[in-house]
Amino acid sequence: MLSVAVFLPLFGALVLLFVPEAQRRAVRAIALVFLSLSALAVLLIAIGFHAGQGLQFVEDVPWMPALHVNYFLAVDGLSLVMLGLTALLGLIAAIAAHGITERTKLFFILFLLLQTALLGIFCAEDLILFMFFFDVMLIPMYFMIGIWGSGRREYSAVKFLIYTIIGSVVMLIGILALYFHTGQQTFSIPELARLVASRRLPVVWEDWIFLAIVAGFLIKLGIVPLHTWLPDAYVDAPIPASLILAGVMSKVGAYGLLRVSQYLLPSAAQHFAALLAVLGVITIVYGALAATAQHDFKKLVAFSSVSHMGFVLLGIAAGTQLAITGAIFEMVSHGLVVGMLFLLVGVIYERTHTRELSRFGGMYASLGSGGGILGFAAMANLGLPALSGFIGEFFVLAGAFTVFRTEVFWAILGIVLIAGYNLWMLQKILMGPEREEWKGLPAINGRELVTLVPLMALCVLLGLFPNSIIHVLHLPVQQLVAHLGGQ
Amino acid sequence: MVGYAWIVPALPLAAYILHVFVGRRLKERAAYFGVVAMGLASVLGVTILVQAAGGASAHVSVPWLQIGRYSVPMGFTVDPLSAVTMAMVTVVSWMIEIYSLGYMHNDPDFNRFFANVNLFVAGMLTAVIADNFLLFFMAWEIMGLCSYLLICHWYRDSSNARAATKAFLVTRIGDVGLLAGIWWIFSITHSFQFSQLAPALHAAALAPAALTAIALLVFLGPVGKSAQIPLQIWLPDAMAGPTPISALIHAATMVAVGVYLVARTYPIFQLAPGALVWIGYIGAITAFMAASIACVQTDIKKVLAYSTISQLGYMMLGMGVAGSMVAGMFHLISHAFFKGLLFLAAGSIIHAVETQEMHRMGGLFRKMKATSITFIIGALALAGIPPFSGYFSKDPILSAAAASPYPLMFWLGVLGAFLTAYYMTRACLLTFFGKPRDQHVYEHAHESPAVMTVPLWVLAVPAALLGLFAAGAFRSFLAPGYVPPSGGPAASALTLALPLLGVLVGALIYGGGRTAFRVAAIRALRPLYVFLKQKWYFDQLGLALMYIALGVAWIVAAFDRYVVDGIVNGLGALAGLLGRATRTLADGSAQAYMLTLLLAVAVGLIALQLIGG
Amino acid sequence: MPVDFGSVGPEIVLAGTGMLLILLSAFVAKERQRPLAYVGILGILVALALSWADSGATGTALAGMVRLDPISTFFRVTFLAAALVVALTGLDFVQSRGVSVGEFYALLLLATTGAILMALAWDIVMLYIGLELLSVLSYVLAGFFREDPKSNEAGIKYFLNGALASAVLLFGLSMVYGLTGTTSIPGIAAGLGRAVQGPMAPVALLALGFILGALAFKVAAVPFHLWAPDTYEGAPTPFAGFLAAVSEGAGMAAIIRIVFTGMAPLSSSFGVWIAVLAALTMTVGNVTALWQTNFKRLMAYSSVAQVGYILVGLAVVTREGISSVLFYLFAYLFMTLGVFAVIAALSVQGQGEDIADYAGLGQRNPWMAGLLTLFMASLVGIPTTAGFMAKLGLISASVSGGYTWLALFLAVNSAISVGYYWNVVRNMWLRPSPEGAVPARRATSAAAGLGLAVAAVGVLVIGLLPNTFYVFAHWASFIPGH
Amino acid sequence: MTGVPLVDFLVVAGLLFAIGLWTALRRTNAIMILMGIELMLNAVNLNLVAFSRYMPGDAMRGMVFALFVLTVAAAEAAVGLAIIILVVRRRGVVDVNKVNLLRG
Repeated sequence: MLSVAVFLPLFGALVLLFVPEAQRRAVRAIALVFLSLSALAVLLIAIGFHAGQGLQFVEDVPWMPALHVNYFLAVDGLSLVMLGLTALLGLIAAIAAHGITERTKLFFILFLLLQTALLGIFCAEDLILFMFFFDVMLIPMYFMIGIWGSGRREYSAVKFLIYTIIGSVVMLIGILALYFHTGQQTFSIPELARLVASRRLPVVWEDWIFLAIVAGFLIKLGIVPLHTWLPDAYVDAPIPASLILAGVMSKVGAYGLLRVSQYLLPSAAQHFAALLAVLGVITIVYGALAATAQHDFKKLVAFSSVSHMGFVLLGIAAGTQLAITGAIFEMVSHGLVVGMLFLLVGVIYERTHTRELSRFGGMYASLGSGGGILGFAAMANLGLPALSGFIGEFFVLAGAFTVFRTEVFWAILGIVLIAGYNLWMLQKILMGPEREEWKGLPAINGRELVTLVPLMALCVLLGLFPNSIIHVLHLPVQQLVAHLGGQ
Repeated sequence: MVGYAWIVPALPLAAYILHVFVGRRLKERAAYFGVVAMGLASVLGVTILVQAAGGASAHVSVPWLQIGRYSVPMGFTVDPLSAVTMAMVTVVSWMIEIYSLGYMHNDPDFNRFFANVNLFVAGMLTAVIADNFLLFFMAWEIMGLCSYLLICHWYRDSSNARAATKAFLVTRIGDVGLLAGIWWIFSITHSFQFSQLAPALHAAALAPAALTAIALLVFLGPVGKSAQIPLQIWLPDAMAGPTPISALIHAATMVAVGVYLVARTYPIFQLAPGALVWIGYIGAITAFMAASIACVQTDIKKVLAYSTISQLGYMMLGMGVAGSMVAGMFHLISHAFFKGLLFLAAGSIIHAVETQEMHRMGGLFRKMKATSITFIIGALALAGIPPFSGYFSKDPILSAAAASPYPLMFWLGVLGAFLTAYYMTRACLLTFFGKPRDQHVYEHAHESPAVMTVPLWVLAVPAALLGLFAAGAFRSFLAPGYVPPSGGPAASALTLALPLLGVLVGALIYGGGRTAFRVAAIRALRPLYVFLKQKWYFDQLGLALMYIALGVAWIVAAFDRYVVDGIVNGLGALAGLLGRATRTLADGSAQAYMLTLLLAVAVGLIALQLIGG
Repeated sequence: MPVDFGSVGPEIVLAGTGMLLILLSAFVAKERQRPLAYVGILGILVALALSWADSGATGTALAGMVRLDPISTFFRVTFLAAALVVALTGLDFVQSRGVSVGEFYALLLLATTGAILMALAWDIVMLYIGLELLSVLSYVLAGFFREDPKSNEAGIKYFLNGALASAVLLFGLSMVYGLTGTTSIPGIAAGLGRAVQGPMAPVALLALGFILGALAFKVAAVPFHLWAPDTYEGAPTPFAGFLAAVSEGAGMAAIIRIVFTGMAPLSSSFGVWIAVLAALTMTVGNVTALWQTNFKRLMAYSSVAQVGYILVGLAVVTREGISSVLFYLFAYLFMTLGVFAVIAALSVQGQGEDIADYAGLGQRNPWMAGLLTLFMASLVGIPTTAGFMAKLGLISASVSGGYTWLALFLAVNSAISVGYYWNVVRNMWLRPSPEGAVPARRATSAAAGLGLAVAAVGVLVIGLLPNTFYVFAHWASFIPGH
Repeated sequence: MTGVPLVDFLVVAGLLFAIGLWTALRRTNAIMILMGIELMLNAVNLNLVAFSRYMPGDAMRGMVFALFVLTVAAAEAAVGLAIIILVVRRRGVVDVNKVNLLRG
């Protein structure tokens, strides 16, 4: 079942190879069908999932027996949540890819490939398989930014590629060092986790291995000072790609931290917890400040994204049940919110062909309900209670408070700044006298609403009933916390 | 009925949802549903109050969230504090909604207005009955959101937009303090339940400094929301919103919810007496400062806004010095009625004359009898003239301050009371009496329709009579057995006399067209006048802080662009430069290649001999 | 001593076919020599089949001059496979240039024989003969397009440098002979084992330096690499592929034979030097490649960089290291030959060899561009391709062998390499076609199509299902003396 | 013959190698470079033969090796000369450093 969910998009990509380029509608329809099928498979997995059990839907077959590498897919609560997010955002991004009118076939082939890689990452339980998916996703994303992007797209695309490759190779070194130093001849994450208790690694080694692995994840997560690829890539990518980048791909870094580095190297994780927490806080404040100073709508969203990932890192570093649960919740929530924001960037850009905040103004009326949705998104982004973002940030900081009090107080500064730039953005775009040049813009249309409304609805639902996903997170987080030796 | 208290916030919430989904189709008719819902809510709210007064109480809690070993239930509680506040909120909101039907009639965004108002009321009521910090905070932020949305209701005006942003941001500063307080408490008590916090904190035997810090962090929320110094700067700007909003959110309910929070968490503050002193001082200073600024305002809504800040200061002062939340709470309730009334009456005037400048009004008494009379009732209550309600609610606060070991608080308080009476007299005289200063405005003026005046009358009743009839009952209901500290007869005399003196001074200066005297007085007191006109320069301070933040943001953005990015690009360029150097090795000459080869062999041989052996 | 020719059957077939081709091409007009190429391909296939059938054999042959063991079998198969791909994909190209196909294929086969003999050699005389066979024919092949000044230049430069390197190698070999009194590789190992104990140890190191330097020239390690870019750029494209896949492999084989086996007693000395060489080679190769505009020259620097990676495995001096080197060489052959095959195929269609000429290829010829992208991804080391698995093996070996710093070097270099590999990819997909670009012609000849398919399938199969190949490489990595 | 110690041969061979090297690196004429390299090969041969003469045991190996070197060197020289002649014919120069179309 898992393999079906993961590889359906790839299969779709293969089918697309044989569809003529000119049949743009057919191409899009086929892509959507396969993405929906894959999402359906994820839904079925979610239905069949038992929150009280560990890894489920296990598929574990030898892949490279000579290297002790297995094709090992399974889901636990954390995986399930991320799979759901990926499937949903994939579908939405594909709908939002309506504006891709050139080389459509190539775009959807790459998109489907990317979706397979992302789904694969979130259920790979073998480290090499994980790395495999982790790197595969680079290539389609490179092309999506490079071919359909805007601005300095070539620069951004290659920067993204180089940054991530260096991170992933360093991570690979770390993973291999871990493998050799455990001496157990397995890359299976649950197996390695079981070995953690016996603490076989020399401390110095564990620290180095930890740093190597974490470096790759921090790059992916866009943590200051390893973030510079991120604003460029987010801004120059086409909207569907930005959505996937910010909504799903950046979460891969956090997922990796939870699944690999913190889980398998708990004592090093404790050594470096303070460092990670400080980096998290720096990211929060730095990202928020940088976002405040942006004049480009999309860049603002990009830096906002950086800032939010700081919360995730802080939560993960804190290592308490509350904080980690909050961090995971924040990952999901940020996926939804940043999705909305990038979609709205697209909605506005499509109408005005500019992203300069100073050129907007008074657009509340002209966007139809789009203005309200933008307001909603901004409020969700600033962490308004009753929306999902609040729950994540609240529990991250509540959980981190016992461990990193000073850091939490700094993070609070970030919260104020986050409110600042979001409000400022709303003020610039929606309010003030209506500009002559934007009068009579077409209101938000049905297709755009189809992409936005599910995200809004989920944002509200998760904000009001967070337990709906938190209850499946209980077990994996508890295991992780137990490994870390915390509360 | 008390067990069904959740229905009270649910009613306006339902109205909100109706507005959002079918508001556009129903046009202005949608608002009637909201008014009816609020009417029902009022009936229910008052019923619950009556039942609670009869001894009923309720606490309902359902599981909501489970994270590890922490469970976070959601629930509501009906106790005297919430029952009283809920009844007040429902009634005031209902009146204001009715009034708004008239006031906002024909506004192009009528539906949005009502939607937001209903959401706000739902939030406010939720906050009032919330039994835990988390739900309370959610509701509290929803209120903040609605406040924001309603301040920029007329969003096309940039200054409204700025005011809204400012309001949200400044209160946000307080909110994060509150959040930190909540987290701190949670880290000790593992609970958000109001009822469990103080005992658990007590049991944890924290250092007094820590307790004070916790209490002050929690208090930071009310400082923002209830516009206490130094975060008061947002409230006057918030008058950019429609006047019913000023009445509802920025006078009667939301701004008071900060005080309500202090009342709700009073047991925590009682553990931290140090914090209570802070609260008392902040309240007293706020009360005095805002009153002084109100004296020089010419915009009728601004006068009321500053008076709101000032009165909120009194409530906080009461919280700080009275040893019980009952004094502050009573002032909250009575203030809600008379300030709501004042704003609505002011709205009625603005509706009629289409200006907020008192200098362009005058003599309106003749044209708008109902409005004028109700406004004056409110003004008298605000000024603290017996037997109006304000006197009965303010007096216990001031006498408690007099009884406290901090005389400065008392003096600030009574001086503020004097100023209050003065500026309200000034406002009444400028608006309703004397010769019309702007003939055009005067001729245009007319009494508002009944849909607006009836709520005025309804609110005027409690504004006038609540103190006289309910003060004692209120105290015994909220805090049975509590004996208010008495400041002695001298203090009582001062509290009574200074407001009267204020009226007198006001009448002397503004009665009977003594313009020349006024101008002379202003000239004589020029520095003071400017100081007050500039609102004690708090706005400039805030602006300066904002510019500093923006400057830092700009620096960070530039740093990111040129330094961080520069380093990365520089590393890339470095690889490129290295490549440029190494490529010159391959200069095309075969012999040079051979030479390189042999040199490399030679170097290798020497190295092997030296190190490798 | 009976001379056993049976175990060198593949080489005999190969050399025989080569000589037959020379003979035949004297009688067949240049324009009609295409069938001769098929004869050559057949010869390679027969040799491949023979060596496959013979792959279990172990033992010496030709009077102890060659030894069949897993590792030499591995190289034999690898070189034959590479020669096969070169032969398939080079046919159109060679024919289109109006030269004698028969001669070209004859030389190719004989050079391959030389390369295989280097791998099989169990005596330094045989090693030398194999090396010279490969080298001398390579000089001819490099200058094969007599009318092309670039080809001439490639030939003369390769020749002069190569001859010098041969002399250096021989000098080192003569010292080894002087120290040990024997030319047989196991005899040398034994003799050196005694010599390093005595006063002659510095001489042994001197010999090591000469031999390592000369072989470093063969594999084009920095700073012995300068011939490579000029030769690759000037030489006929299929032969450039041959250089990258076979000639370098032969150099590696020779290093394993003479240095790792014959000079095993000095193994404490050479590991770290090979490591330095590896770091230098990959870095210089990569950063210099950043500036290249000619695709073949770029590939030359790319192969320099790849050699740097491969040397990482050698530096570890463990069986895992050797195993990862073998795996890498095997994987590398498909990716690099794939690239050269695409260059050749497009060149036949009239496209230039500058990277700028590849702009817009993604739209002109998506299949070719897709294949080239696949090979480039493999060279960078991105999963689903052979390159990832190969790098995984190298990193794994270096980490387990205590050379983590070298692995980190490899990491940084992988990132640098994106700069130029992806420059080509960017040109193909992100840039519009230049004015007057050659219009798309999808059809290629069956031979070239087959060759490309072999390369692409090789890259993907090794990338996705590498287990068999790991097992193969591991089996082959057993070397006597370790 | 037996009166000459091995080291003398080696010194002569080393000198030959050095002279050849010097020639190969200093002369720009391609033919001269080729001759320099041939000198180096001769040095090797001298080495091999001398070792072979003075070595105990399997003495013939060095001789045989030297023979192989001679043969192969001849073949190499032939190919080299052919390439050089080709270049001289097409470019009209015999100075190797002027053959530098390819660089960078």
